[in-house]
Amino acid sequence: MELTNLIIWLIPLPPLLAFFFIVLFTNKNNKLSHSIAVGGAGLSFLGAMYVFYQALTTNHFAEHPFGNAITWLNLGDKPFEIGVMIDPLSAIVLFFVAITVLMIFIYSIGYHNYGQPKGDHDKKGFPPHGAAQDGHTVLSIEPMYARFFAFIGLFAFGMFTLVVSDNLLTLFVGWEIMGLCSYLLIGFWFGKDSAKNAAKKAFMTTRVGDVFMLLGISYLFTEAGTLSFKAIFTEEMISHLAHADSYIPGLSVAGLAGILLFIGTVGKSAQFPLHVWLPDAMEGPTPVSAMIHAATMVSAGVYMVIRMFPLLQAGGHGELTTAMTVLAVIGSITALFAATIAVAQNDVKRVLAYSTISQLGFMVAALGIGAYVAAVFHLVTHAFFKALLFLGSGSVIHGMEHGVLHTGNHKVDPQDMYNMGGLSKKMPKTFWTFLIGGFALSGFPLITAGFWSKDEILADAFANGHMGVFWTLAIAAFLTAFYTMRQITLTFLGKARTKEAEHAHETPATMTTPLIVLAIFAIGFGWVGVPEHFPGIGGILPNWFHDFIAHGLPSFIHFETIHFSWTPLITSLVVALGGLLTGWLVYRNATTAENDPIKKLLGPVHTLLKNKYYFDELYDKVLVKPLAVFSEKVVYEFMDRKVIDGFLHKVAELTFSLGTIFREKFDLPVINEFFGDGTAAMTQWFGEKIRKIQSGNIQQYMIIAVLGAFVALFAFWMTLN
Amino acid sequence: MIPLSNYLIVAAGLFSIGLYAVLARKNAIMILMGIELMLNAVNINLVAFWRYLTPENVSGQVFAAMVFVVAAAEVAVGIALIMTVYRRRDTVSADEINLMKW
Amino acid sequence: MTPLEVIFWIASAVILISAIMMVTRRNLVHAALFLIVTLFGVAVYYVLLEASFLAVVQILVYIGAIAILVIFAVMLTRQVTNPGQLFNKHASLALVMSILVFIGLYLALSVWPEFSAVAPEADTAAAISNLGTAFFVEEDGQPVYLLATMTASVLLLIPLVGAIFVARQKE
Amino acid sequence: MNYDPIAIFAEWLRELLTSWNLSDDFATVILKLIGAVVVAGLALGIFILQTWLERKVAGRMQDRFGPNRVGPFGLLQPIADALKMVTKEDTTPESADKVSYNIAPVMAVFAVLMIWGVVPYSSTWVGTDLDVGVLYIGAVGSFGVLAVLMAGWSSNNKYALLGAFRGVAQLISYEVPLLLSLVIPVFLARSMNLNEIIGKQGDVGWFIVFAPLAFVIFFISNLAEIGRTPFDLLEAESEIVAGYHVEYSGMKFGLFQAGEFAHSFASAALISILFFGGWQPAASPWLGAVVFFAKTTFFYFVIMWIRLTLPRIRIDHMMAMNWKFIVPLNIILLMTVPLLDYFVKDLGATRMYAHFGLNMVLLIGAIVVAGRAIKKSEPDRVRFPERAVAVPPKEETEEVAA
Repeated sequence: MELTNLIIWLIPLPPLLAFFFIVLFTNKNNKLSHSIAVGGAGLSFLGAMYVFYQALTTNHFAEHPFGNAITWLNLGDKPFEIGVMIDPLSAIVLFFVAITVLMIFIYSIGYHNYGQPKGDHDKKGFPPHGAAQDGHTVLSIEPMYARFFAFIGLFAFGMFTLVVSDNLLTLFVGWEIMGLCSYLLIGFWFGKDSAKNAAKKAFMTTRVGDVFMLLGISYLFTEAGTLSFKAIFTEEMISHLAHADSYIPGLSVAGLAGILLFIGTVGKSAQFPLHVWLPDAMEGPTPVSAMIHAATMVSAGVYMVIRMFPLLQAGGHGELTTAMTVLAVIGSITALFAATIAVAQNDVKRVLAYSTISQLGFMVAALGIGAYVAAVFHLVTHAFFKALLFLGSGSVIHGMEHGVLHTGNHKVDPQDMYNMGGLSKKMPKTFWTFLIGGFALSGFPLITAGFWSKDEILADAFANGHMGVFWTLAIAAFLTAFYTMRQITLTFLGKARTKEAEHAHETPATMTTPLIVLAIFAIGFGWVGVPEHFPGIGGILPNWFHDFIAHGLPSFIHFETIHFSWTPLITSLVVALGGLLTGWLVYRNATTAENDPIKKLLGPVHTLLKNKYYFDELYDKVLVKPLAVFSEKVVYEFMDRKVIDGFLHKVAELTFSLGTIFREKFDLPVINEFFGDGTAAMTQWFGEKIRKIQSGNIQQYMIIAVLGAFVALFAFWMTLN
Repeated sequence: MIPLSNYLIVAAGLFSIGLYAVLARKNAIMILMGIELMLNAVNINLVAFWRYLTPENVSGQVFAAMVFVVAAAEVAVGIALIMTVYRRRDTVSADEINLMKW
Repeated sequence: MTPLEVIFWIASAVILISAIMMVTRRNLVHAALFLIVTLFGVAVYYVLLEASFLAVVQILVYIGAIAILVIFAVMLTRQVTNPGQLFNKHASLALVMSILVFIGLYLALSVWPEFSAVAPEADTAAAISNLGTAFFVEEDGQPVYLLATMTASVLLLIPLVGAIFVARQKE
Repeated sequence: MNYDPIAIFAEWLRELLTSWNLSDDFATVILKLIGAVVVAGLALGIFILQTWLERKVAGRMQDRFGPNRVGPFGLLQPIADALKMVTKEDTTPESADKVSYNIAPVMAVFAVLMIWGVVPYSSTWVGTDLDVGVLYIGAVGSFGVLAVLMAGWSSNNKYALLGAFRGVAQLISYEVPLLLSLVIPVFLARSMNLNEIIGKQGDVGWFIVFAPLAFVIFFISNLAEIGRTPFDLLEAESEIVAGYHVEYSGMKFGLFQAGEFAHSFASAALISILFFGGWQPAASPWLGAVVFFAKTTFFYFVIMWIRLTLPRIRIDHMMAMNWKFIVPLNIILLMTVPLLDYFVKDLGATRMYAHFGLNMVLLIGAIVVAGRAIKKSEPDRVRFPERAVAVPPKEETEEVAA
């Protein structure tokens, strides 16, 4: 027990030490740098596995989780403690984080072309351009090789800190470290304007969520007087929080704090409407995409909200609370909405980015309807197969870059799926692993992990009667299968559509080995959570996952066992297989982006159904022309820019329309001069006056600050009297 | 015997004088010195509270020692900054150091 | 009046008068010297409060290090120590503000029941060794201020490096 | 045996004062004041003797007689000097900063007298028995720095200011090893009280055996703190006229001198207290004081001896020696000594040998490392180009001879 606790404390440290070592000492030596980074990740991995093994073999583990705490600050008579805790939830998260992180570290060695010569024209801040060798152009090593490993080391430190921490404050610390690292890594190739902007966008967008999250933490601390999970998730505390009224009428303290914390998740896990940063984050190197989108950062958001589940359900007594309703609605919207966009993407990584958003929406929606175990299950399986898919897509891009260098035609985008095709023969290992990952994502029945977790969510939604959520998610699942198959077909099947694709090459072993390892988990991990009542094979394997995770919740939260029902099972079979089949049928003969065979396939469908003209037009304009235009112009600009950024404009328009009504009822001059010109003049007048405060003179600022302090002091005195 | 109030009032006075130096003097070094006065006023309070309210518990002295640490660090960095500004801009007047406005 | 009270009143007068003198001096070296007098007065306070360790550290840190540093800085920037104006344009507002803060502090404190408490008898000789142990040694299995002490030492180290880095002249 | 005349006298005086209806507190204050005057008088009396001793010893070491005209053995020479000082014109430069200029010499003496206030002359004779005596000694040293700075700045003389800057740099730099080396005896005695440190040395043995290296560091940095040769850069006559007190004359100059002499003697006293057992092994107050002053005078003699034999160190060498050699060595010492003590603290005599051995190992290691470093930096030494000296042209003469 003592040893286990010590190891838990030590798990986050090796990557941090690796970061410092690389930054301070070994940054000139590439081999030493990646050895240290991988070694650090490996040590963390061993520690995590040891802890996980202990968690599995300890009796009554759920009632007595590992961990201890030290006093950090004595705030009056209230010692503020920081510490570590491993309960079933964090144990399982630690398990998959450690594996994926280690795999990604190893993969990065190959991805950044270790062992290749230095590029001829490579500059720091740009992707490597290749080097001339023996008359050929070959891949060249990343110019900031060591720096990359330092960054991902720090990133891993942030994630491990977040997972092992036993309170919200250190969790938030790890959370913010990851925020910083994602900024650094998305903008890793800072010479590219797009990468630079993407990094800024990611940082700013997540910051919006983080501010609300910090508010939530502060509010929770004010009301509960502690941030430790153990102390908050006691029955008395939860019921106290659930019954105390918050500032917002109709919402308990637990509800408000939960929603504020959830907004943090919305930012971190890219939920609607703060999802905008995630697709852009694809500007970073592919291991970073895997890191951010699968193993760590986005998972962290969902992990946090799952961790806060007792708070979210507080006061519901089995019914949905306000906070949970918010979760369910946001999650379902995100799942469907992102899936529709993903159908319309050509960039191999962007499809995966949208699919990530969509899958995270599944988890959030699952939690929103109270399907706690299903959410955790999907979080874990998703981490495995999405890391696999990202690394696989990186491998594909890498192979394509090889082809690009061979032909020397740099205009060909190695990430565009329409430039690929037929890669299954060139890159067999990548193909098979990618296929496994894709099937897992689609929920291919019985053998893949994704099927079991997604099925459990659907079953839960159906069994508890949340039909809106159920159907939304079912449609989203169908679309998921469809675009996944579309991606696989376009990338690997058929014939090579460009010369570059013909010259693509299988990637080195450092890249394919992680793929194979992750592929094993993408299949095998589903079998730990087979429902007991599943027809045929249910009960052969114990539903170990459910027992393990469900007991991790405080004992006062009860679960009802779900009775088996055929409808969700058939639904998920139909959507998965139907989606895959449709995708393959539609895209098996695709040639170029302009000349998409989808037209021919949709032709008969169009004639059979009424009102299809409109859809054909839409597909013609939006799918066959660069599909990205659709998502960018309509969804980005209409949904995001107009609806979200343009929210103020809407308010102004609303005011304007109200004003028009009033104008008819009241005198024109009154409205014009008093409300129109008058407020404008007032605003301008205020602006001019207030502008003088911004003098740049520190002492003037201080005087204002003191004035504020004095007012506070006066108020304090007044309350005392 | 000296009541606690005497110490507190003197400390409050010292704090206000320091505050005035911080708010009103032009010279940046004077501002630093004003901050020192304010920190000292706080320290008097900490030690007085320790002696009068909880003499059996050393927390007050520990906190005062921490304030010393902060004061030393603050002056070292502050003076380094002032020297740098002086070298660059040839002034240590606080109201001429206002480039952050733009 | 007991001798302690006499010393207290003298020390208070010295502290307040020299603080006022410090703020109003045109010559910055004089201001710094008055600062030293004030700080010395505060050290006398610590002696009166039976915190002899802090009194000595006050002299060591403030007079031995901080004041010397300030005087050095004043001397190195002395071409501009004597600008035309002593106070900036907000001086009167600042004065009002300072007085208000003083009154506010006084009012806020005066309603506090312990305001005119009298010092209890205490074994302050033991406080020094207690202080020494409190910084490092565990109590009930918990290091009470160990983390804070370590943080403080790091806090001292970082400005040391930072100040040297900031103030170093590029060659 | 422990006949203590001073305690008896103080008791008598206290009874006398209380019989005049003075409160006990006031009696204490008056007694303390009297004690302060006595300690200050003692320090200044010693200063007068010191000037005589210094000149006498200097004379002997330089193969001459020293003062021998005024009084027997020239013993009245200090009195004559003092008279001369007092009757000299007391000048104040017109552009000087009057207040600071006049306070500075007082401050210089004040800083030293503060040290004398806590020195235990014998087991019961001590100005103030402070719990934090060692720290206090370090703290009041900073007043000396302040005096130098004030004197140099207020004279409004560029040599004075330069001297003051150099001096302050030196004083502040060497305050670091001074305080760090003080930590070793404090650690060994588990107390900052000077009398307890002496008492502890009576129990386990003098700390010179436990910590010879700390002694060496303390001695060197004390030399620098006093500002005596080979560290007299504060007043290097050949470089900066006379240093920070160039403008001072008459008794104000005399005060600086007094401060320096009294500081030298105080340093010798501290050395004997911290490393040579102070008044140990004499338990009786009288005898203790005699033993203490004998030891102190001996170390004062050593300080004079060094002053009269060694040349002045160049300023950059002085700084380099401090920061690159003494301070690192001291820090290593601070890290290793407690570690060693953790294992040997209950071992009696073995503890002493272990400490001594560790110190010797460190000393030899340090000397080896420093020697290598010096050898490496050989090219940095100032080398004078070979000058054309009038040497007879050898080859030609040989040719002619041939």
